[in-house]
Amino acid sequence: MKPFRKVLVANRGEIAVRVIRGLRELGIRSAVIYSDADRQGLPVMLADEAYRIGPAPSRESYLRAGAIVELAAEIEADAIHPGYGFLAENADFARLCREAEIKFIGPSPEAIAEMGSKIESRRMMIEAGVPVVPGGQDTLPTVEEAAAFAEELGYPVLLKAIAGGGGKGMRVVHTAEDLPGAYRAARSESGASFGEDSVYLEKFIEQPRHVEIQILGDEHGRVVSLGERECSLQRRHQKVVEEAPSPVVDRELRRRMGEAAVTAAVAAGYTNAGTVEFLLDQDGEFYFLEMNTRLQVEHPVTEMVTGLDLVRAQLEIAQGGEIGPEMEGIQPRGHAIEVRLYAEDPYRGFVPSPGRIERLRWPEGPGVRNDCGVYEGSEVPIHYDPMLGKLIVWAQSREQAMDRLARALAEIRIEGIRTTVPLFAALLEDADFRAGRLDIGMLDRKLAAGELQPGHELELADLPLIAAALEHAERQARYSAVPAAGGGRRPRWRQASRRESLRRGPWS
Amino acid sequence: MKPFRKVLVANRGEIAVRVIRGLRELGIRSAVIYSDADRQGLPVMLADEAYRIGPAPSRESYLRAGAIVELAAEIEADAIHPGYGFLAENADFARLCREAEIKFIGPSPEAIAEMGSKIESRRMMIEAGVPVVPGGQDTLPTVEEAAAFAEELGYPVLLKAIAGGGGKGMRVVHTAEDLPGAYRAARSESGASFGEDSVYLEKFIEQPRHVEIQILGDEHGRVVSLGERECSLQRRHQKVVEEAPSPVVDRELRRRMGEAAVTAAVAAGYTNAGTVEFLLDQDGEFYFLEMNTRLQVEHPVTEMVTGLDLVRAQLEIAQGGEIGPEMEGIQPRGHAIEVRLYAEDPYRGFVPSPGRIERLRWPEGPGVRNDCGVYEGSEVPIHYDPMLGKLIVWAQSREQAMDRLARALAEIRIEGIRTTVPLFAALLEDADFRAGRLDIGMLDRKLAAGELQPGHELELADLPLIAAALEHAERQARYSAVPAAGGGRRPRWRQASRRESLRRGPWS
Amino acid sequence: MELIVLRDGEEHRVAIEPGDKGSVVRIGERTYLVDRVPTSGTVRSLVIEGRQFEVSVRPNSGGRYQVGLPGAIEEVEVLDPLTYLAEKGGAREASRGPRTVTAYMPGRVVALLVEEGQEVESGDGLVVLEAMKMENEIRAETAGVVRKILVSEGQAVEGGDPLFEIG
Amino acid sequence: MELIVLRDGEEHRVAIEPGDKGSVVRIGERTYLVDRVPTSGTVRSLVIEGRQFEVSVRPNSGGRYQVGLPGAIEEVEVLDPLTYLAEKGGAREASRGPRTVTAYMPGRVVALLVEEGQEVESGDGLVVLEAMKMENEIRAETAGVVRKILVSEGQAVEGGDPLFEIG
Repeated sequence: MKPFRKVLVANRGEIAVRVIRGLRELGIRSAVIYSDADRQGLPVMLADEAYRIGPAPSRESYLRAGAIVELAAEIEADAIHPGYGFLAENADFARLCREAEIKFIGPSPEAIAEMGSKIESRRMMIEAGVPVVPGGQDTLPTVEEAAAFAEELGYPVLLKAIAGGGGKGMRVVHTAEDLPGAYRAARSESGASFGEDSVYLEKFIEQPRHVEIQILGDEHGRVVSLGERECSLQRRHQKVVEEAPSPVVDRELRRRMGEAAVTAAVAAGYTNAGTVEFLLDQDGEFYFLEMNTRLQVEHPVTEMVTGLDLVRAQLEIAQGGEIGPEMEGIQPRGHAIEVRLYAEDPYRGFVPSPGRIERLRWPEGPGVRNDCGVYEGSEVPIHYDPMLGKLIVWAQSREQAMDRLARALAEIRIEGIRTTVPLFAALLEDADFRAGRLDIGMLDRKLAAGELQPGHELELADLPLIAAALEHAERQARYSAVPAAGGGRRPRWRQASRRESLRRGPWS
Repeated sequence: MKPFRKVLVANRGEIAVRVIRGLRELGIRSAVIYSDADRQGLPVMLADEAYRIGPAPSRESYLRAGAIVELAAEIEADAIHPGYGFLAENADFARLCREAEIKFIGPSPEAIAEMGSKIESRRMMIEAGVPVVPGGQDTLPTVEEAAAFAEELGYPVLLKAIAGGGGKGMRVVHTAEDLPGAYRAARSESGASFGEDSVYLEKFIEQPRHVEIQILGDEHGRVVSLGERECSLQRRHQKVVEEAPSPVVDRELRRRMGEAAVTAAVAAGYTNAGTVEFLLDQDGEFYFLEMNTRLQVEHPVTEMVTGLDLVRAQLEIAQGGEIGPEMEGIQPRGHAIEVRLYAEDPYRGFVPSPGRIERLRWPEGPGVRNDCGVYEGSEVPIHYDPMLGKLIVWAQSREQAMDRLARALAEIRIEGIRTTVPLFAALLEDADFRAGRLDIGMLDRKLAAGELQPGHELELADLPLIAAALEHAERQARYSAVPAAGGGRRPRWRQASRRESLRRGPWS
Repeated sequence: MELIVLRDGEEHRVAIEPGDKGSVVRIGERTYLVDRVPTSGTVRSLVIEGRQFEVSVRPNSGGRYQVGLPGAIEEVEVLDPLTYLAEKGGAREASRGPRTVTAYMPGRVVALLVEEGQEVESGDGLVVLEAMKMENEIRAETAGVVRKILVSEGQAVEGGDPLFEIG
Repeated sequence: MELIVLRDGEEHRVAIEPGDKGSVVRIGERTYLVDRVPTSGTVRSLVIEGRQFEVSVRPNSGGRYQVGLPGAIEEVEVLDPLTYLAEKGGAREASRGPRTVTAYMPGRVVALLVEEGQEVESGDGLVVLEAMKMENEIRAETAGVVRKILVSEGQAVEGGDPLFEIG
């Protein structure tokens, strides 16, 4: 594999910035695509080269697989980094790259395709011996069969419609007595909703955590686990806060989950960076959920506790590099927390808040990392995901990391648009979060219960009144009449221009 | 010792910001003093409380020991953090604090005084068995005595005037033959310069490195070494770039230097954070230089390779906390480099460049830490040290840290004033620096030889012409005549105001 | 100088007197000595008897100010007392007329959920806007009759654009 | 549009033609297609046939521009060709008169090293300024006679203030 001289970044926002930084540190030239909405974006400003790929809508720009590969060939890029989202997990795109002899920085198209199918990946995991949520997608035509299978799995169980989706035809069953009623209800609801009333059974995992394992695979057959990330804090299935290590994963569990993740990756012939997501139940049992065949949004927390640079690792692996033995059995050092800064208004049901960023001050100083895709004066476009970027802190312990995060959030200033910053400030005062008592439903439950309200208690309640009144008074004074000059309410600037014309004389 | 509720920060600039951040993370209220030149400074804006201490000159503000202690008492601060510089190593100030029952965050006044005297500290080190530069401050009245002592020390030696200073009456002697001539020259030059011609001898250390050991001592008798910093890159004896670990210190040398530093600190009854500075010669021998009884400018590189927070440690120790066993025998992880950003013009002999910072963009992203005391729009005053702050990077290896530093320097934008940023960019391309071949004279030698010229090679030589010409054309277009409106060269805004008055009518 | 400041619908009388060491600000019974300096752009540092506050004050039209505080943004309105009294009288009048529902974010109108003449309750969905890949429903804040629909499906709107008149 | 740009004493003829995909800029034999957008404040992103450059362009008085580049700041002067020719004639005249030495940083005059009427060589020290705790010598850039001393010891000066006339 020849070393890369130029890489095309086929993404936007903070992840494009992250990859551009990684490329610059390796002395590789960075080229980035942009849509019309992103010509003034930070990725373009930091890249060595920038190419328009189309109008604002993703379908006409960042999703144009063919045009992107053609561009890469035209500008003689050696490789394409897909970031996350858009084409990152698109097997056809990876295949197009391969055909054009441009290195796709990620796994093979085959591995992407296999892991992209829920059914296929579940089958593969069972075969490889990776634990999956017990149950089966065989239909249960009678209540007796359902009861027998439920007994086998152990209660609580989850009845699910084969044709299901959106929670319809789904029933949690806690005891054997409840099963017959639930079975009938699930079938009839399923039939009414989907015209097909077959149901199947899965073990119901109560208040699980989302814990995922970062893996790296090189192209020489070596796969390593780099430890776990705790990503249980989600709003409507979207991760909001991530940390490493997980407050409940000890060395032994880390080893077991890491082994399972490596087994999963080896089974798929996986290369480059990837993540195996698990549900972790309250007894410490874990179950394969899915594999993300790309760099994750939350990769920085792993970087900060392992000291590794995952983008560098991706680039080195893609150039044929080998994973060194120092990555084997790596243990986390200290604690890292990431919060995702979304342009959403937590005061108003998280409605998106695009617009111009009138003021922007990042926190700085010890243990603070800013991975962001915006700058003061930039526009947050309406067309894409509302994530501005991420703030990540590191400290020796979880406790200290939370204190540092609170300090960093107090330093941040983002004005002009609304962001999720106040939510995080509230979260840092929540007893469950402080104690690390997390599960994937926790954030939605708390928000539904009206907790975590971003109420800000001002040290001085009158402060906004004082600040605005003084501002107003100053403006009044600046524009107000100068009594000697005729008594009118003549703004000072008009007076100045009058003086100017007097000095010039009427003949000028 | 009662826990601190409020601490007065008796400093300015980046170190005041650093301490304020540390206080906030511990939930301690921060108060800061400011001179008239610093009312709009970043420390004031980040602090919980701010108090004017006097006009701009240091003597009338930051050096007013009595007024500062009185203020601390008045605002009911539990302690004072002195930062570095100003009153940080002033034993009288520490004593005033003690008398006012305000905790001075640092060592005892006695330790400050002892370590503040070069003669006293050297005597103490010899007693404690810490290596010092061989030689003696006994005068050598005859050339024979000098020759005998020189033989004992081994060549090369350094002849120094007892009354000396500024290099006068100083001679390096490489061989026995050269001694008599040098002896006579040194005595006569010394006599002519100082009216006192006594001389003494020291071993001459050729091209040494400046390597220092960070120590921490608690108030229960425990002192630990946290490893070394390499600070050989100095311009006129002022540190410019620091790193940890030193490229030439191995585990064994680190242990030996650490032991010597701990011995030194124990001998002085030292508490809190301190630094023992050594000269390290080319054979790996090290010699005590002096002890700095305060937090150093360059403390972040130690923080980044040890994972410790030294300001937090200072505050915990001052509140009576104990140093834990986990700090014993700590080894550096990865590599950190700090560059000091001075408001000086490296293109013009490092002339200070105070003024308004018109534009400021810090580098962000992985492994980058910004410890700075300024913001976009702030004024760099003429009255104080020209250091704006520090940029620190961390990576897994020295090589990677240098690449990351180059990336970070390429992202930085500071406009309105001149800074040392271009010097660092040049340094990163210097073969000696890249290879870690450093000594305390290296930077001055290279600058004197015209090396490290901050020559920037633009990828596109015509870029400034293109940028300025397009700007000019746009401005011309914006202000140029609209032919239909009378053919004159009437700026558009004048036209607009004319329209405005027409709309209002002449009677308005 | 005497001013009226409106905050969350409450009115506050604020008196300001310039002085040597800063302005003396009186709000009701409370008196503050305020040392205020601009730092950069819309940012001001206020030192009030030692306590320091960094705030950003952005004037909007009509005496409204957006005040950026640590962790929050508030909007208040500043009026001189005479204007305020005059407007207060007018406002009572106006509140009887139709109210305009505006878009609180830019987006594209995906679906109109009501028709002209329809009666709506407070909380009823009026329109679905798509922005940033998510659909968001704008609901009626008060009950009334939809007098006018000012947008059509598929139309792009800016934040603040009027969508409906409800009266 | 035809312009003259002065850089390091050299003159360059620059022709600009606005176009659909950006401006076409000609400098001597070289032609560039430049897509230029302002981003924030004085910052512009220039994309020139794929290559991207982030520059900051700050206009000073008299057609001079400070161009902030990665790692460097350059100053150039832009003139329209007629003005340039006119000034060129005048400048030759002016260069015969006395030159003013200015302070290139703010500071306090610690010591005057020359007297009026004294002859100086290029490189001779003229005055010691103290700024930011360091003393800095300002030296003559050309040989000549000190015609006038415009400051006195102890005086504070701003960057750009005239200190001497040397002719």
